[in-house]
Amino acid sequence: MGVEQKLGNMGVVTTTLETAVNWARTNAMWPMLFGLACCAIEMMSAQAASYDMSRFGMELMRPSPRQSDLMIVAGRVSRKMAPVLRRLYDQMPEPKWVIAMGDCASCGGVFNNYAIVQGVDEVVPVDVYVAGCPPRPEALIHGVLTLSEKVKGEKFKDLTKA
Amino acid sequence: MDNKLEKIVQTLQEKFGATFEEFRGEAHVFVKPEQIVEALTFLRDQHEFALLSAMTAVDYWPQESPRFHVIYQLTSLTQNLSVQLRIPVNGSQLKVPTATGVFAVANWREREIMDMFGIEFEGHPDPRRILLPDDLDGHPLRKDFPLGYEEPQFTFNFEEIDVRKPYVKE
Amino acid sequence: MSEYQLQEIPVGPYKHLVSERAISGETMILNMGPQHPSTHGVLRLVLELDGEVIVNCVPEIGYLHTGVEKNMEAKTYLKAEVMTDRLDYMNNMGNNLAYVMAVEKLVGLDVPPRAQALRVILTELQRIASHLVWLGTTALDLAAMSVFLYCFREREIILDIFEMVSGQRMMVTYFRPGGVWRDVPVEFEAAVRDFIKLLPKRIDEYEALLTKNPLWLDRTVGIGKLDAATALQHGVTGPMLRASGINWDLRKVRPYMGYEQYDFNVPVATQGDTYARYIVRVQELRESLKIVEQALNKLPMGPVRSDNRKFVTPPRSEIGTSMEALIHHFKLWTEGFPAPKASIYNAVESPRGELGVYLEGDGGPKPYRIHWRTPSFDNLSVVPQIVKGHLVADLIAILASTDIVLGDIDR
Amino acid sequence: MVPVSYYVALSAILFTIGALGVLIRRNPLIIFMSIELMLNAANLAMVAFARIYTVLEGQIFVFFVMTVAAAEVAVGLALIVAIFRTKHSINIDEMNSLKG
Amino acid sequence: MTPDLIAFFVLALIAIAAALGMLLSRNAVYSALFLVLNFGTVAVFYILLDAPFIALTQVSVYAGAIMVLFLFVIMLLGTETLPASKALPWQRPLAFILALILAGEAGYLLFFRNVTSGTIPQPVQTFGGPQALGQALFNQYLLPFEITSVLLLVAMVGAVVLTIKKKGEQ
Amino acid sequence: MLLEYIAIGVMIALATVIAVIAIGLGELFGPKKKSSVKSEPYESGIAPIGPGTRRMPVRFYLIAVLFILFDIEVIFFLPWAVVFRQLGLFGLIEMTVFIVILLIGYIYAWKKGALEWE
Amino acid sequence: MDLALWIEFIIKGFILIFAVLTGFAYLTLYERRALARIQTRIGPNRAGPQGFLQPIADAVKLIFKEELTPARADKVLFVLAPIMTVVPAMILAAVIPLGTQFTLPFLNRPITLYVADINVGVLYLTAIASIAVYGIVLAGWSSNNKYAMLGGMRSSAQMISYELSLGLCFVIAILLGNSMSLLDIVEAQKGVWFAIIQPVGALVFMVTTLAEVNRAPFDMPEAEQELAAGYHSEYSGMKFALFFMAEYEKMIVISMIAATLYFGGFREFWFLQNTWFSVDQHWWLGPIYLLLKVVVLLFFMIWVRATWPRIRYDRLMAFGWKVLLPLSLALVFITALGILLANQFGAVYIWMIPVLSIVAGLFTALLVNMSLRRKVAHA
Amino acid sequence: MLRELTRGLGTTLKSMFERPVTVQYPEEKRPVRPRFRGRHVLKRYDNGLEKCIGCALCAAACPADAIFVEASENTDEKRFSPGERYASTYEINMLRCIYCGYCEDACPTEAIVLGDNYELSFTDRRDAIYDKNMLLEPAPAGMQTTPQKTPSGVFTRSVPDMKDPQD
Ligand code: SF4
Ligand code: SF4
Ligand code: SF4
Repeated sequence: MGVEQKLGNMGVVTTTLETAVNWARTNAMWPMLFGLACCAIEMMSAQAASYDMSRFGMELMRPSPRQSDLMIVAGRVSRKMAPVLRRLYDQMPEPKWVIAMGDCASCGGVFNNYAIVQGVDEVVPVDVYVAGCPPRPEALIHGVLTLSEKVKGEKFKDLTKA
Repeated sequence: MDNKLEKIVQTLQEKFGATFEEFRGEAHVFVKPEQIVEALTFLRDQHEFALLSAMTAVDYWPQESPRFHVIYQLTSLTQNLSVQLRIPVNGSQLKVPTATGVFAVANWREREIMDMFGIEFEGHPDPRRILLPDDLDGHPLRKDFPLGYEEPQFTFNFEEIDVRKPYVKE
Repeated sequence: MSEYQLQEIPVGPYKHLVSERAISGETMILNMGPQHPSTHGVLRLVLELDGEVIVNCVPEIGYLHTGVEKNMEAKTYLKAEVMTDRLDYMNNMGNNLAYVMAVEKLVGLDVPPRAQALRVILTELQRIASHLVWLGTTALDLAAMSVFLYCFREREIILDIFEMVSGQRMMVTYFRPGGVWRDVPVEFEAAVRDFIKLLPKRIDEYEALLTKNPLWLDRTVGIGKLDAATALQHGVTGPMLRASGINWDLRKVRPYMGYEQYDFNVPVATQGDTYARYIVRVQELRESLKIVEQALNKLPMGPVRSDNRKFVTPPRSEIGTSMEALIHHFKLWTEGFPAPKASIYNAVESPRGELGVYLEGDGGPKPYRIHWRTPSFDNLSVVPQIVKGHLVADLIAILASTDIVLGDIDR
Repeated sequence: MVPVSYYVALSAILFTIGALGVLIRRNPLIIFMSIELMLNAANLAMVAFARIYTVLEGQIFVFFVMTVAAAEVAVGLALIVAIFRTKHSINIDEMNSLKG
Repeated sequence: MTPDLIAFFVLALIAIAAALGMLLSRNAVYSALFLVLNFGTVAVFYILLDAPFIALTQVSVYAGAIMVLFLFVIMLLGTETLPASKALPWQRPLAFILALILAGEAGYLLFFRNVTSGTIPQPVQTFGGPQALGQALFNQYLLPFEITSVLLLVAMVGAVVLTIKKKGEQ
Repeated sequence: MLLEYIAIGVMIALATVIAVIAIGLGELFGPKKKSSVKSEPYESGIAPIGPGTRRMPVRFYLIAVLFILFDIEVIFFLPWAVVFRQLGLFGLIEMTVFIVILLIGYIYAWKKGALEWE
Repeated sequence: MDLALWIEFIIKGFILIFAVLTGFAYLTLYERRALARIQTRIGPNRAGPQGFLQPIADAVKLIFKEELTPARADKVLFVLAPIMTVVPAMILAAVIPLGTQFTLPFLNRPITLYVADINVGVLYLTAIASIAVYGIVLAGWSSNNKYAMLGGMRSSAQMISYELSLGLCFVIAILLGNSMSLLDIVEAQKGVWFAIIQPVGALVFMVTTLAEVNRAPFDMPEAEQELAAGYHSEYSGMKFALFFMAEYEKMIVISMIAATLYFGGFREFWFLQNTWFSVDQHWWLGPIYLLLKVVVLLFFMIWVRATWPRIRYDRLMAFGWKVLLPLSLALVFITALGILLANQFGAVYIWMIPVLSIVAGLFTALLVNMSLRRKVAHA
Repeated sequence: MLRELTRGLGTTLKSMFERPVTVQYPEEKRPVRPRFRGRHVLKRYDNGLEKCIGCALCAAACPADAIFVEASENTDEKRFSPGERYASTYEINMLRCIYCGYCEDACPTEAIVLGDNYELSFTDRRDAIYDKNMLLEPAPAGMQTTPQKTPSGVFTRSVPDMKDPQD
């Protein structure tokens, strides 16, 4: 059961609340500490001083999926890793988002072979794809901003993505 | 080729009846699979080849005998020499004695070869798959294993591929 | 009232790897990884713990298995090179180097001296970058978080240099068989010189934060001792081997790319513990700087690519004018060049140890078999040996000190 | 001011419960807890009496009782732990074998 | 009913309920927590009885230390739940009788010996405070105090002896 | 005196109420979506293996025991510190004796390795 | 007991809790920004001007996050644990004097700037501090997760171990202030801060504090490199926020305690005595002074976190038991001795305390250093 | 020991007074290096004709198979590029492309160039397929876009003269 049932149909209130909540969500999106391959290194660079993702309130990388909102699939997902990825995703509480960072995560990239999942959207639903191999830290931040835009348009009833 | 290396190769030839090839200064010595442990021990103990640098295999499919070569790249730190031992393995007889007793590093390397080529190492202490998921069928580095290439998507085939692909939708 | 039942989950495939006490439930089996902050990627360790003491440690790898070797066999020599960047993603230049050297050796191709010197400069910068990441993450693992950010700050400069020369920060693909992609731009030299002026000060800073810090000493000294014999048995190479007292550096003992021209030391420590590995790597940072500086001073002028048209694409200026060049260009980009039916093994010293490439050609334009002998793989295989009896916290330190890169292990 | 007898009554009730715990529960840990409860009940009575007679002795006594309780718990639980580690069970019925 | 009395009854009820909870909980962790609650309410009683120092000591020692130890032991042994075992045949009746006797006593105290509150003098301000207690403790009760230390020493040694295994065992 | 404690009591009540409200807010407004995997324990993305055990090393027990005993010591220290100026030298001696006796146990425990972790 | 009094209590309690809560919210921001500055970064600056709304964003987000209870967890305790952690942290501040008192205009009612001044104030602190362990133990236990269990046990053991030295540091302050009431202790520091009389005591107190609130380099439960997220591995949403809150609130409160016991509390700096800046002249300066001191002390904590590596768990325990405990015991005795001498032979002898304790402190450092040396040499 | 500990504290304190190195993307953007390999651009000649001649060499060279080219015949009526053929379909899957620059190297006419744009994030995979319109740079000012009507016999040479690239 989501918020909307509890709040009932209150029109303006819901909309304002939605805006506020979405604002909060975009500004306090805690990513899960989850790196897979080369892209993870660029993800770390994005955390580091020169790009400083903390400006977006994102430096609280949570090691436990229970406390994270955002899963950045940074790198290639092998067939062996896919169930783990899924499990971690499942263990994240709602609402949750996924960024597929880099080509490998998005569609397998240059590793078009038996070992790599050709796109993590075969495993988890992806909200934003970031192209690049690896995407520059700026590109990742751009991806995060794209996601922010997307989140800002979310409605409460979408939150419990059915 | 280095003089010292040449001597070592000669002793190997004498002792194990090994054949020998050279390419750009590298010595490739062929020994029989049954003798490999002995040869490795001999090289390690008599000639200070203390480091098993690399160990791998090659598949010569569709050729059947030998279908595989298992390769041991040995390095001697004290003499600064390298020698490569190769053993042919027949497609019908995929068994090689394990070298874990001689070099501990062979443990994981052999597991990798087992995993990738399906060559069995007899007497291996922990014969599990190492890199690939347990439920995978086949051995990817064999030449008859398909690469698993998927067509990249473009506008003309986007839908077509999308339909085939197992997406999760939430 | 909560009903609590003991979870009886079978020990499964680890039965022969853990002690009997684990099966009876006396010791605890704990999963660390694949998603764990300190396993540096997707390594999974199955730990058997007696309290906090590690009884057994079973590494599970392959969560990043990429099928690089197989995939490279399906590409021409040139196109396969992009994969090498992505193997050990901390050592892209080094991987390029190992690969192009193997190809050059297989087909018998010479490299002009300027390209050689550039390769040395860039691989050494890469080594510095790799060690910086190592230092940063290790410090972070032991919770000295500022060092991590400082190291990444400095690494950023190197990445900028890489971007300057190759157009990419990480996946450079800059070395090509027969030379390098293009000559370095004019601002390259100044940038590198600035960097080698800056870094020693920064290293001093890191050392001020760590080297003699009692907390750091306490976490590293005497932890994870590895003696030389065990190290060799397990095929350990690189700084880890040198920290155990064996002076073995391929740059010194089998110089390639003109390393013999440069004057540098190979830092060696004898204790073989985590601290020794730290010291060795920090000193290597300084040695690498020395090499970069010398190579930069000696940097010869001249072409950066071999002009063997059979293997190296012609320069752009020729394509428009010479039909022959255009044909070569077409042929090289579509078919690639053939390599003889033979095999070679070529090893270089990567920041982690001996990075070997076993390359076999079959007369065609694609590698018949390529095998990467990656140092992390063997360096990791010794970890279960040395963590036994240590605490979980030490495992973190030990694992960090081995400087493994999962892309390097799983390939 | 609440009549002191109320406190005494409460103390008695708590004491009873503690005693019951010792008698009917088989888990030695619970038995220990019950003992603590009994001590506590006694303490309550003592403090109450100290209050009506406005003498400090009662409180001082409680102080010492707590100390003794702490010591007792320390040793008692140590015993349980020791037994558990040798016998892998702490069922009080099985502890008889300790006698032998 | 004065506010005091209401407070008393409420707290008393909580205390008794907590005690019963401890007694009846199947899970030892819950028992321990109920006991903590009981100790907490008793501490409140102490405050009502002008013994703040004792009250906070109670919280600190009983709730903060002893019960933590209990919890640790429960977790140490992993015996949150023990199978309910049969009581010895004589125990139940005995317990019942005991309960009756004590309940009777309590009733007697409550209803027949109702001491009026008027007789109780208001103590001095510092009564039950650390000053007063300290004075008494370190003058009149010096000997018990020192003996306490011996007791603690014995307990410490006992605990160490009982739990530390000699090296080489296991 | 009692008044002050009532104030503290009020504070405790307030704090509890706020904490409960906080959790309540979360429960109320948080979306809910249960799944079986979600409610499994988190262990780095892998299903836990081996017999689940909640047993803890005996060290923790020893630490707790020593803590109790020393806690009592600290508790004894407090009134002593308050009246120390009245007690004077006598007080110091008293406490010294007390502590020395305790220290014997402490040293014993130390020597026995009760304070060691490995 | 009149109604006004109740109202006063409630309002004061509210204000205090509110202050601590806001303090918590902005402490997180303060820490993130300060850490960022130390690491030559910027830190959160996009939610509101200069990131000022960041804590609010975090809070709102957490409220609207799913609350998850693992299936195998003990449901009741799982919910109870965060409450049991956060409540002690919040009420700890009740006995800390924030200032003297002022008279409410119109009502002519004196309002004290503290919730309660009890004559056992210090004992109250120890008692509440020891209660705080439960939340963590239970969180670890009830989650039914191996990481959480290990983390919970670790941090609770750590907390109780360091409580001892903490208690002894309290004793030092009591000795010097000759009272267990925190107000008296503050008043006793009108002239000289206890941190000057007993600098080592203050230092030990600070170190202990770090361990007690699980801050780096003693941040075992946060030792994410080892145990993922430690005892709160399984917590999400607001329940997790409460743990977070407890940790930061404890940081604030314990800095307040440190300021009160050793750094003159709400009192002005000694050189401002009898000036316009004195608290006696303007009551409202009290909280400001205290805030100032707390901010500085908090910066110290953040700074340490940014700098030092984490200590290993067994070392941490050994440090608490083998170094801090004897040292603080020695300090207690040195203090007592100094007071005794000062009483007997004149006030100058009070300065024996800092001298002797610095000697003791250095001696301890030397011993630690030696044992470390030995270890290094051994290796 | 104490000295070492304080030395560390001093180091961090010193850094605190250094200027932050952060570049506040997206407000400020650090300029990329000239060689940076970002999103591709299909170039034109100064006269507005496309450089790409549809030879598909880039597609052949691409290690990730991210390029799809279909060529058609140019006529003088509808001329897209010099020479006989032009790319009637040109698509790059940005999510496949690994930005290795091989296509740029392989292209015999310098038609495809890796540009500076790295802001490539998509909420749908489909958006990541850039077709020719998106890749092609606009015609230079005052010039016609393609197809152009051109005099016959002028634009016969498909591979132009080029200089070696400097960066
Ligand atoms: S997209 Fe590129 S950088 Fe990222 S993981 Fe894949 S290969 Fe590595
Ligand atoms: S940059 Fe590389 S991967 Fe991308 S389209 Fe060009 S050749 Fe293909
Ligand atoms: S872009 Fe260049 S290589 Fe590709 S089809 Fe066009 S002309 Fe040929």
